[in-house]
Amino acid sequence: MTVPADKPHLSREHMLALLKQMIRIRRFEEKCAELYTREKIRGFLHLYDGEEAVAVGVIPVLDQRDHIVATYREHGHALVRGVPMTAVMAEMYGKQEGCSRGRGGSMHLFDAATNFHGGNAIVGGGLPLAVGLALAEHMRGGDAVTACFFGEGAVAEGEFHESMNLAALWQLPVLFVCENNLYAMGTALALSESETDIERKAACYRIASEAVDGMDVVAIEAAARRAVHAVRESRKPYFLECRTYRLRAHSMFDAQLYRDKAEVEAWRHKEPIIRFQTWLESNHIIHADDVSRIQAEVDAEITEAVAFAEAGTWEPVGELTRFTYAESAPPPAR
Amino acid sequence: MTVPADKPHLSREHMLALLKQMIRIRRFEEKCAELYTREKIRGFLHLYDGEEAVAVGVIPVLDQRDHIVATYREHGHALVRGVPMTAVMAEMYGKQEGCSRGRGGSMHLFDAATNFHGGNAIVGGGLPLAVGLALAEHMRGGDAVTACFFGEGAVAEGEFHESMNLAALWQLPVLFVCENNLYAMGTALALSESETDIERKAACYRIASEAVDGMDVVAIEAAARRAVHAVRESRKPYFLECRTYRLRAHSMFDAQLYRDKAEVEAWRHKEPIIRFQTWLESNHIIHADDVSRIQAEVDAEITEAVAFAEAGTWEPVGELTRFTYAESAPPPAR
Amino acid sequence: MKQETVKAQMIETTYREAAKEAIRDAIKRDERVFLMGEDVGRYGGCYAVSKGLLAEFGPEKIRDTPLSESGFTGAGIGAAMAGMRPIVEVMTVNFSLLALDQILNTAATVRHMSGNQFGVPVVIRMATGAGRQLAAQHSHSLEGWYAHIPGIKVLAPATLEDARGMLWTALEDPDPVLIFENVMLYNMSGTLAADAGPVDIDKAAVRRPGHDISLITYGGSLWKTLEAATSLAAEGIDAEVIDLRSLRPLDDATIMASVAKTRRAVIVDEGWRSGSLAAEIGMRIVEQAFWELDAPIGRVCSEEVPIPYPRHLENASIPQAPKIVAAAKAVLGRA
Amino acid sequence: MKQETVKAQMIETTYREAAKEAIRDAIKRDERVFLMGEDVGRYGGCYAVSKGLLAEFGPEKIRDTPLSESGFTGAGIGAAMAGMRPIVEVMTVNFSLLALDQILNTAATVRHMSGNQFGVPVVIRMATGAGRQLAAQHSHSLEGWYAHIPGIKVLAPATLEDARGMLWTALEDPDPVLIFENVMLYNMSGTLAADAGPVDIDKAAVRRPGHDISLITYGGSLWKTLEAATSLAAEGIDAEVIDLRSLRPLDDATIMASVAKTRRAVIVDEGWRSGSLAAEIGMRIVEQAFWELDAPIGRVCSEEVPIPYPRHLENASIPQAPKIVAAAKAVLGRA
Ligand SMILES: Cc1ncc(C[n+]2csc(CCOP(=O)(O)OP(=O)(O)O)c2C)c(N)n1
Ligand SMILES: Cc1ncc(C[n+]2csc(CCOP(=O)(O)OP(=O)(O)O)c2C)c(N)n1
Ligand SMILES: [Mg+2]
Ligand SMILES: [Mg+2]
Repeated sequence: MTVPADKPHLSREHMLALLKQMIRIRRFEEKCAELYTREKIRGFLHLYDGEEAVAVGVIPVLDQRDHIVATYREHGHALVRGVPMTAVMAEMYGKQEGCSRGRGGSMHLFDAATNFHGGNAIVGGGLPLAVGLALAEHMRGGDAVTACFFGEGAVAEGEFHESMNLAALWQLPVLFVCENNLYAMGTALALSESETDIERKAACYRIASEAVDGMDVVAIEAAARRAVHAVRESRKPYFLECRTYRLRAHSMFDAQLYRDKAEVEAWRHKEPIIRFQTWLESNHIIHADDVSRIQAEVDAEITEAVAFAEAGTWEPVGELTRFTYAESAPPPAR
Repeated sequence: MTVPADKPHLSREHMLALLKQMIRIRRFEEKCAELYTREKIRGFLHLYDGEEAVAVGVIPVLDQRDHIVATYREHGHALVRGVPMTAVMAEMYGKQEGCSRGRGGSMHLFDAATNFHGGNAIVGGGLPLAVGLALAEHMRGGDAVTACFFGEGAVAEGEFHESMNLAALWQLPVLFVCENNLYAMGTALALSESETDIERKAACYRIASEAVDGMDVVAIEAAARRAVHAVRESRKPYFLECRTYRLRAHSMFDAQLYRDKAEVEAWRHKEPIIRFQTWLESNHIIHADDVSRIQAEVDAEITEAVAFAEAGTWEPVGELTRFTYAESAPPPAR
Repeated sequence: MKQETVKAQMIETTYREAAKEAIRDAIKRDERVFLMGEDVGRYGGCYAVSKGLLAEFGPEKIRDTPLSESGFTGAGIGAAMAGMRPIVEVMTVNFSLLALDQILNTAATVRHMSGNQFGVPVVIRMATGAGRQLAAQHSHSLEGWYAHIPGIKVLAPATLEDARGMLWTALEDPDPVLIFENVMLYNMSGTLAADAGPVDIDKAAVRRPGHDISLITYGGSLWKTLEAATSLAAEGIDAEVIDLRSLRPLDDATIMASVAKTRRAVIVDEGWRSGSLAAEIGMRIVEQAFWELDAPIGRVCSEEVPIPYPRHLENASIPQAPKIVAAAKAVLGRA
Repeated sequence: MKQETVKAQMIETTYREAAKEAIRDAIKRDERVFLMGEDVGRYGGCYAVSKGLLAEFGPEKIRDTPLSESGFTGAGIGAAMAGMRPIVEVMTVNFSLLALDQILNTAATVRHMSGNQFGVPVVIRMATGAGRQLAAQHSHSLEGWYAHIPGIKVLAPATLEDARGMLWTALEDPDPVLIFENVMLYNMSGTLAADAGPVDIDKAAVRRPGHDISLITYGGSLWKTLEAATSLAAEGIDAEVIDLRSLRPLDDATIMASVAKTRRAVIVDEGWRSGSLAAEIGMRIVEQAFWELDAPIGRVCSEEVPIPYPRHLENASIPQAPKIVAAAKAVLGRA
């Protein structure tokens, strides 16, 4: 565990909060996996197991006014950002009490209240959008940051290149957060990029960057502080590579033929929750009952979320096409 | 003028040939500009004035079996490659004796006999195609090289990024030739790229590269020899940046509001034909009458090409839809 | 009242100038509005629509972009989502294919899939159509294709009034609006009220009333269709000409009212025939007014071929007045 | 003759397996054939179509690509131009928008604009359709949209025979062929002749003969339409069901022969209604068989909305047997 000396927030409370958020995501998703087998949740479900430290390390560093753009593997991001777990779970069920009215499901969590701009299921599709959110900020002279999360697989898409160039060229306040979990579905990084050192991509566009151990929530938080600070002050983009690993299947339909069990096992030893918890315990910062208390709180929250989702209602079929367009017609001419 | 010591082909004949090819392109295009004002040639016409040394330096280094992919600014490439000037001029007229049956015009010169794969009017559109031609070569175990020409403006397109990565990842024999003339229509390089040193893009994909004075035909030829040799031997891509300048308007519809006359004038002093010719004369390699002989030959060839195009015929309207699909139906099932 | 007798002062202008005036007006009216696209600034716009605007508004409001259609269109969508009112110019519809993922998968879906939390009030302008001998990669008419996409609106200004007036209304729309400007119209000149301004975008217009047949069209083909109507008139056939103006949504009411009157229709559309917008309109007429038809519906579309370079073949590829006349007469049984 | 009495040996299989067998067979038959696309190799194909093929043929013939739809589709086009016979797999039609420039501006134009000097014998396979609750960015049915493009051919195998047989014929075609596999069909099981092989790709098939009405469809909707036909039969309505098989070119002759017989038609298509392939087919019927129609043509398409996630709304978005029944009865005046 890296603990930089200059950490202002490294209080016990703060560390408990980090731990709790990671556990919250993990257990929420474990419940989702279970609900998936029970067919309460359908469609694609992409779990964040092993990668929780990234969202937990980065997102709380952002301000309320900042924007977030995420991918289809975004439950963790939404939860940490403060989208209520009830609304997220109802969304996973497809109920109209969900954070996207039930229409988006797992891959399309949206929440205007927290500037959570989705949930994008097109790999790389969120990158130009993030550039645009930052462009708006730039033009209005605001100082909000737009954080854009994406996998290393997205780096091969043309949109990555165009977005990095635009953000750097126009000096836009985008924080690019690459969640490098070494695989894009079944495609290992070495089969996807001729240059496998992802952080180097930033230099190609003259974007400042840092790579960080994506399994170390404290290191990520420290790096995120530097990154967000740099973007907020310089009004320029910044690239943060978080080196992590996906411990589970890509989605619920994945036999994982493309990697060895041993590789997964080796990574499981580095996984961020146990690692952080063990470190906290061995440094006597927390105690066993802190963890059980957290788990109990989280479990209660999950139970409530499931109950909320179960009690939720289906959007009437008659509303199917509502909001394909805005309901308020444009004002008449002149 | 750079004249590397180790140049095997630096005979008088060879130098005369280089000079002649450049003059051939220049005068051919001057005639085209004239024919454009006379409305013999229509549509878009993009002249290569100032950039001739690139095609002339690179293309003769290629072998007959090699492939070429070009852009809409490709008259020079086609002529140097050996597409008959008659067929190119007839194409500019839209006559069916043209190298693309008259259907392509200036932007779509094609010639199967010389592996000239067009003339592509979508900026960046030829790059993936070149990767595919090289992939075919790779899979068949042949040793042909695919040379892909494109402007520095194309570097901003996602296709550039995807193509560079694929070629490097799969180790395909593509010679990427970037004709960096500093402008994409009216957009100066600094308004288009956050990293304006184009050659550096190659390193981002682990592609070997070189930048060369694009106004110096001898230097280009030497660089092209190194490049083609590298691709042929290593079966890997190579990136050659030719730093040149477009002395005329982007196309025939361009008021050139985006640059100073003085800038253009300054570059005119570096233009490749006079520069090479002056050097050859001051080193007593050629004489004034060599140049006049070349000009006479070229003029005769142009006169013949114009006559050929004038005498050419219009494709009958009845054939309009011919070859939208191949005429031989696919064989029946089994 | 006095005002009724005062004729609006008219000015001589062109479609290009009208489009420019619309942009200028919008930027002045609303500080959230800006123009972005390839060569809109220093170059002056590939069809010179934005010439002079950089000097007037500066490089932030008239933003030149690199050649990155997906990137900057997506950026326009994002900026709109964040409350700006970007006018994204994609040089021509041919290049918009590179941006289609952003348009279809993001702009068109966000409002619905976010449960109405986010909207995308972007306007995307592009040139469309053939006629300048630009050959197979520069001559597409894909506006009808775009009209297939729920979540966006599609406009096709054919007149000076609409070139001047549709933009502001589109910018006021909370959803993405695509505006297609036919390349052959930019040089069209005529008179326009000096105080011309925003126009509605939800009604088709009857550009020539008539009784014998409805000729339904839009954009660049409107003028060819009006020419055809004049020829038909010389032969005693009184054609009604409808300018759709909005391709999505379509103004079914105006179409059906016309067909109910004339009982015959020909649709003229520069898209390739199979899967053309003309097919959609024909099908709607069949669905909504079948029993009022006295004859099969005709259509005049582009030939199904990548548009070739030579003038005579390009002309033969796309709708022309004589073909429209012939189609109308065929429907009237007078071929 | 003896052979006529020998029944072909039948095997139990699935659409997925049939599609895989087609790929395996093609790679074995012709050394120019290879498969490329995202996750076709190590992962086994996002819909498991190519599972096992990497082990059998190695990574050159079963080529995993990075997430670069435009790049690798363009590379497939280039390789085809150079004489190879690539099968490019784009995971789903939703992502193919990123490759559309290469498909429309290059693959579809090269033969014509080069004056027949170069051709692009590429085959591009993609999954299409809704039904798996994958929401607004993963549920498009854009095959009808692709059918608008001259220069390419578009196939939609709906049966095991066609999943097995269309690929080789497509690979033999000198022009680009797109094959759309409906996601809901992969698990469909049934029997197939053990020696099943290539099939023609230029004829529509009458999957159920009938006299009262023609139900015209393709792909995933075929099975819903057959189900509807069964329901209609129970009510004494004898529907003919046509499986288009090829969406471009369309087999007009089979369609018109059917309509000439039944005098009524409903077209079923999973594309969004406005600008759907159904509109094109309806328009062709009007153009070619207007006088044989006894009633307006009906269509059952997808609702004009980005497909939502919840089962009940997704179901309501796309064609279903009861809607087809209702549309047929409406056309027959028995609603
Ligand atoms: C444009 C596009 N192509 C393909 C897919 C299918 N797909 C979904 S996720 C994925 C892998 C993405 O990998 P990465 O970007 O590394 O993110 P991760 O899933 O590892 O978090 C693929 C290929 C898609 N959704 N969008
Ligand atoms: C995808 C696409 N976008 C825009 C255009 C319009 N356009 C044609 S050439 C050009 C500039 C290209 O510049 P560059 O690549 O530097 O080549 P150059 O013309 O300088 O040789 C532009 C914007 C196009 N043809 N294709
Ligand atoms: Mg990944
Ligand atoms: Mg240039």
